Amino acid sequence: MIRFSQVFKRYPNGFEALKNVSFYLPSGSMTFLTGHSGAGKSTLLKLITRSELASNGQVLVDERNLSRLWRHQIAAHRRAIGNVFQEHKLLYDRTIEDNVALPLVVAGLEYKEIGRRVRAALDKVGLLAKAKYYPRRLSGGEQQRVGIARAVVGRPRILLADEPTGNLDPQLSDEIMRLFFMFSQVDVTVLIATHDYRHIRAHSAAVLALKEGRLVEDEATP
Amino acid sequence: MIRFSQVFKRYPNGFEALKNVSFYLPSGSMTFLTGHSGAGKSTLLKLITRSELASNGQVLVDERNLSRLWRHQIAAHRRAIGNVFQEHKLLYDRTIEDNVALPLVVAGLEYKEIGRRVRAALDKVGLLAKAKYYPRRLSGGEQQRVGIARAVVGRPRILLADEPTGNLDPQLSDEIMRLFFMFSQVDVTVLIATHDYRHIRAHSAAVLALKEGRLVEDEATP
Amino acid sequence: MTYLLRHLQVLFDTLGRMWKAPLPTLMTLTMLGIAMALPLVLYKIVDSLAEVAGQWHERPRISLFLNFANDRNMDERAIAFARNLLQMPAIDDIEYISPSAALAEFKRVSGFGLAMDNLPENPLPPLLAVYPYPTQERAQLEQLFAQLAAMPEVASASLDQAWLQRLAAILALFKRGVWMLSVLMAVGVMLIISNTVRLGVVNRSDEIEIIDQIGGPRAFIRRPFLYFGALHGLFGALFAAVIGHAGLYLLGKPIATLAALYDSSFKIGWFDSTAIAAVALSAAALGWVAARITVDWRLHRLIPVAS
Amino acid sequence: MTYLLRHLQVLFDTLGRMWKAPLPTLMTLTMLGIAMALPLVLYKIVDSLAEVAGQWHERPRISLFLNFANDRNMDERAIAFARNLLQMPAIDDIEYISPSAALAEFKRVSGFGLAMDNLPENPLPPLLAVYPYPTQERAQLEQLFAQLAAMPEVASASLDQAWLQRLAAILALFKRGVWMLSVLMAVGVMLIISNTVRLGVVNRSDEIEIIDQIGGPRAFIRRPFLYFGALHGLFGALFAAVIGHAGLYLLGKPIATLAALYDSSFKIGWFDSTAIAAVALSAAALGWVAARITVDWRLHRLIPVAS
Ligand SMILES: Nc1ncnc2c1ncn2[C@@H]1O[C@H](COP(=O)(O)OP(=O)(O)OP(=O)(O)O)[C@@H](O)[C@H]1O
Ligand SMILES: Nc1ncnc2c1ncn2[C@@H]1O[C@H](COP(=O)(O)OP(=O)(O)OP(=O)(O)O)[C@@H](O)[C@H]1O
Ligand SMILES: [Mg+2]
Ligand SMILES: [Mg+2]
Repeated sequence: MIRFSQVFKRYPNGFEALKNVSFYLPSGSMTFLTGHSGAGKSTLLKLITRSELASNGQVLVDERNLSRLWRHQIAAHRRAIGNVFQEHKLLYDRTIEDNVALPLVVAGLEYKEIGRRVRAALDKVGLLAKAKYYPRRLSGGEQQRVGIARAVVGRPRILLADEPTGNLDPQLSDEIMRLFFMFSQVDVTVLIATHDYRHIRAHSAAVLALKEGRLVEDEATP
Repeated sequence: MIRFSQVFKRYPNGFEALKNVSFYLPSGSMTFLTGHSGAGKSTLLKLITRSELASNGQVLVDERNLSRLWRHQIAAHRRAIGNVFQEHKLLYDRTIEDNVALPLVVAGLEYKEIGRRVRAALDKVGLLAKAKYYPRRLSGGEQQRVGIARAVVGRPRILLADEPTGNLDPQLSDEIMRLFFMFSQVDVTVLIATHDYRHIRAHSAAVLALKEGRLVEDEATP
Repeated sequence: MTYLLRHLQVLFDTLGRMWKAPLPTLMTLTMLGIAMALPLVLYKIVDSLAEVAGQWHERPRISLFLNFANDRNMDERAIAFARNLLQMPAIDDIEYISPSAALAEFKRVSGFGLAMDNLPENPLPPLLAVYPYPTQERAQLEQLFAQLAAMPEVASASLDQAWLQRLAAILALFKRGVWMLSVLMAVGVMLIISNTVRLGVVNRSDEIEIIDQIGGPRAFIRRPFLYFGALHGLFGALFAAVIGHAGLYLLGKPIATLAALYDSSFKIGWFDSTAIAAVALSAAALGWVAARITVDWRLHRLIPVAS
Repeated sequence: MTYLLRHLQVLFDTLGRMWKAPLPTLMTLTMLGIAMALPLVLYKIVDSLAEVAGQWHERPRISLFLNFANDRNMDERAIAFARNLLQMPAIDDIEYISPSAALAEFKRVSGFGLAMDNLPENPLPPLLAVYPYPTQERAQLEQLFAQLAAMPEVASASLDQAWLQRLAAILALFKRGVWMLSVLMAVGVMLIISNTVRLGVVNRSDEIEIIDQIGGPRAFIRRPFLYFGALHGLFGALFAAVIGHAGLYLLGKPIATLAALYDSSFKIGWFDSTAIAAVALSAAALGWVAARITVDWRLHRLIPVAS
C-alpha cells in the first residue's frame, strides 16, 4: 500500500514539483497517474522509490515512513518495488536474460531459481526467443518490454511504471496493461504513469490526475 | 527528397529487418511511418542517416546514393538532416541551450547567429524559459522537446523523427506535429515514425506501413 | 558459504573483465610494473652494495704496530699474539702484515717502487690489521681500540674512523633515495589504480545507477571495484618482478665490468621470492585502499542519497 | 582566421575542463610529474658527477720520480724542471711533492705514522705529479708518457691508467641507467596519458555518439582529446620540474655531507630552463601522439562506420 499525506516536493532550485498531494492506494489496487508533461508524475514515483525525499509531508509505503528510512535500508526498500523506468535503463553489455536477472542477482537468489523466473518473465512480455540477445539488437519497443520483465521478475509488492507503453504499438501496449492488471489481482499495488487515455478507459482503474504539481479532479479523462 | 529502391537490410546476425522496400518521398512532403514494435521503422530511418548501410538496393537522399558516400562525406550528409531520436540523446553536462546549439557549433556558425537561432527553436517547443537548465532538471516530455528543438535548429532539408511524441501528453504532441507540418510547408522532407494513429488521422499525410520488414498496404490505419 | 561463493564469483567476474579487455589491462599493469620495479631494483642494488661494502670495502679496521721490530722471531711472535687476540669475542679476523709485505704493498700503492729499492734496511714495524665484527656499535669499537692500544706488545695503534662516517653518509644517501622513491612510487601506484578504478566506474556508471535504482546495496556495487583494485596491485607487482629482473639483467653487465676494475667480483642477484610476495601483498592492499577511496568518492557523486 | 579561433576555443575549453575537475587533473599531472622527474633527477646527478669526475677525482696523472735525490738544491731544481715541462701544450698542471711532503702524506695514508718516525733519513725521491689535459686521447697520453719518461731528469715514471677504464665503466653504467629509465618513463608517460584520454573518451562517449549522429566530423570529435593529451604532457613536465627540484633539494643534504667526507665541495645545481622546456615540448608531443592513437582506437569502437 502507498499513502501520501500532504506531500510537497521542492527541488533544490526552488521549483515546487508537487504541492500538497494526499492519496491512499491499498494493496491490490491498480491506479493510473496522468497529467501534462512536467505535471510531476515522475517526481511522485521517485518519492515512492526514495530517489527523492519529500520536502514536507509523509510518504508511507507498506506502513513504513520513508523519511525515517536509514541510508542502508534504502536498498532493501527498493528491492520490494518493481520499477519500469521512463528511459529503459538497460545494461548494453549484458544479454537480455542477464538484464532481467539483475534484481534477483542483487537479492542473492539461487542460480536455478533465477533462471526459471527469468524465463517466465521474458515469456510474459513475448521476448523469450531473444533471451540471449544484447539490447542494442532490439527495437525500442522490445527494449521497453525487457524493462517491464525486469520490473516484474522479482515479484514485487509494489509495481511502478513511468510511460511503460510510450514506444509500443497499440496491440502490444494493451497486452502489457493486461499484465499489470494481473499483478494487481495478486495483491500487488500497481501505479502507472501514462498519457494514453485509451487504457484508462479500458480498465476500471482509479486515476490520479496531476496538474502543475497538484492533484486535481479527474477532469482530463474524456 | 528520399528514394528507396528495393532496399534490403540484413543485420550481422542474419536477421532481415527490411525486405524489398521501395518508396519515394518528394521534398516538402510529410509522411508517417508506422508498424508494430520491431517492424523495422528505426532501421529504415538509420539507413537514411547512413548509420546503417543497405545490404541490397539503393537509398538516394537528395539525388545522392548513400552507398557511394565516402567516409569523410558522411558527417556533411548528416548535417543536412534533422533527427529526433527515439531515446532523447541529450548531453547531461550541458545546458538545454548548449544542447540545442550543438548542430550549429558543429557546422561552424557565428556566435550571434547561433544564439539567435537557438532561442527561436526553443521558443517553438515552449522551452525558452528553461534555456539555462540542465537536462536532468527537465521532465521526460521536456527532454523530448529539447531533442526536437535540436533537430530543427539547423534548418535541415530533411527531418526524421522516431516516436517524437511518445512521452508527450496529447495536447503537446498535437502542437509538435503541427510544428513538423510547418516544416514540410517550407519544402523540408519530413518522415515521422509513430504508433499514434490520432496524428495520422489528423494530418492529411502519406503513410508508410511496415510489417515484419515489408511495406504493406496501409491496412492498420483505422 | 553463499557469502564466500558470491565473493568468489565477483573475483572471477573481475578477472574475466580484465581478461576480456587485454590491451587496457596490459597497459595498466605495465604502468604499475614500471612504478614498482624502480624501487625494487634500486633497493636491490643498494642492498647488494651495502652487503659488499660491509664485508669488504669499508670494513672497520684497527691497525696495531707491534714493538718487536728487529726481533729474529718477529713473525712467529706476531702470529702467536694474533692467535691470542682472536679469542676475544669482538674480533672477527686478523691479518698479519710483515714488514717486508708492508714495504711491497707500499711500493705498489705509492708508486715509489724504484726509489725505495735503495733503502738500507726495512724501516717498517710488523703490523696486525684487526677486523672487528661489522655489527659492532661505535662505542664498543672504541672500547676495543682502547683495550688493544693498552697492551704491552703494541707500540702504537690507529683506528680508521673515516670509513664509519663515509659509510654512514653513503647509506644515508641511498636510504633517502630508496625511501623517496618508494614513497613516490606508492603514491604513483595508488594514483594509477585510482585512475583505473575511476575509468571502471565511469565505464559502468549506467550499470551502477541501475543497480542502485533496483535496490543493490552499496557494498554490492563497490565489491567488484575493490577486487579490481587489489588484483591490479597484485598483478602489477608480478609485472614489476619481471620488469625488475629485466632491468637487473641489463644493468648486470656494466656493473660486473665496473666491479672487475675495482678487483671485485661483485654481482647483483635476483629478487628473492619472499620480497616479491611482500611487495605483491602490499601492492594489493594499496590497490584495495585506492579503489575504496576512489569508489566512495565517485559513488557519492553518481548515486547520491537524496536528503 | 575562423580556423585559428576554433582551435583556440577548443584549447580553452579543454583547459576549462581540466580546471573544473581539479582533483583528477592533479592526480594525473602528479603521476606524469613523478614519471618525468625520475630521469630528470638521475640525469642531473649523473651529469654533475661526470663533470666533477672529469676535472677532479679520476684525473689522469703521470708520476715522475726525479733523479736528483740528496741534492741540496733539490727543491729549486725540481720546480725549475716543472716550469719547463709546463710549456708543453698537453700538460695542464704539475704538482711538486717534496720527499718530506711525500713522507708526511704516506704516514697519514698508511697509518704507519709513529713507526716511521725513527727512520734515519728520508728514503723518498722528489716527485712531480703531472696532470695532462683531461681531453687527451689515450694514444696521445701514452705518447706524452713515453716522452716524459725518456727525459734525463726522470729516474722513473708511472702512468695511472685504471682511472680511464673505471671512468668509462662508471659512465657506461650510469648512461645505461639513464637511458633505460628514460625509455621506461616515456612509455609510462604515454600509457598514463593514453589512460587519461581513454577515461575522457568514456566519460564523453554519449557526447561523441551524439556529435557523430548530428554530423560532427571526426577531426572535430578528436580535436579536444589531442589538446587534452598535449596539455597533460606539457603540464606534467612542469610538475616534473617542481617534483624534481624537491627531490634534488631532499637529496642535496646527504650528497653534500658525503662530498665533504671525500674532501669535495660537490653540489648538484638546479635544472636549467632550456632542459625543462625541451622536456616539456617532448612530453607535449608524446601526449599528442598517445592521445591520437588512443582516440582513434576508441572511436573505431564507439562510432564505427557502417559498411
Ligand atoms: N543491430 C541489430 N542487430 C540485429 N538485429 C537488430 C539490430 N537492430 C535491430 N534489430 C532487429 O531488427 C528488428 C527491427 O528493429 P527496429 O529497431 O527497426 O524496429 P522498430 O520498428 O523501430 O520497433 P519499435 O517500434 O519497437 O522501436 C527488430 O526485430 C530488432 O530485433
Ligand atoms: N532535479 C530537478 N531539479 C529541478 N527541477 C526538476 C527536477 N526534476 C524535475 N524537475 C521539474 O519538475 C517538474 C515535474 O517533473 P516530472 O519529471 O515529475 O514531470 P512529469 O510529469 O514526469 O512529465 P513528463 O510527462 O514530461 O515525463 C518539471 O517542470 C521539471 O522541470
Ligand atoms: Mg516523467
Ligand atoms: Mg524503433
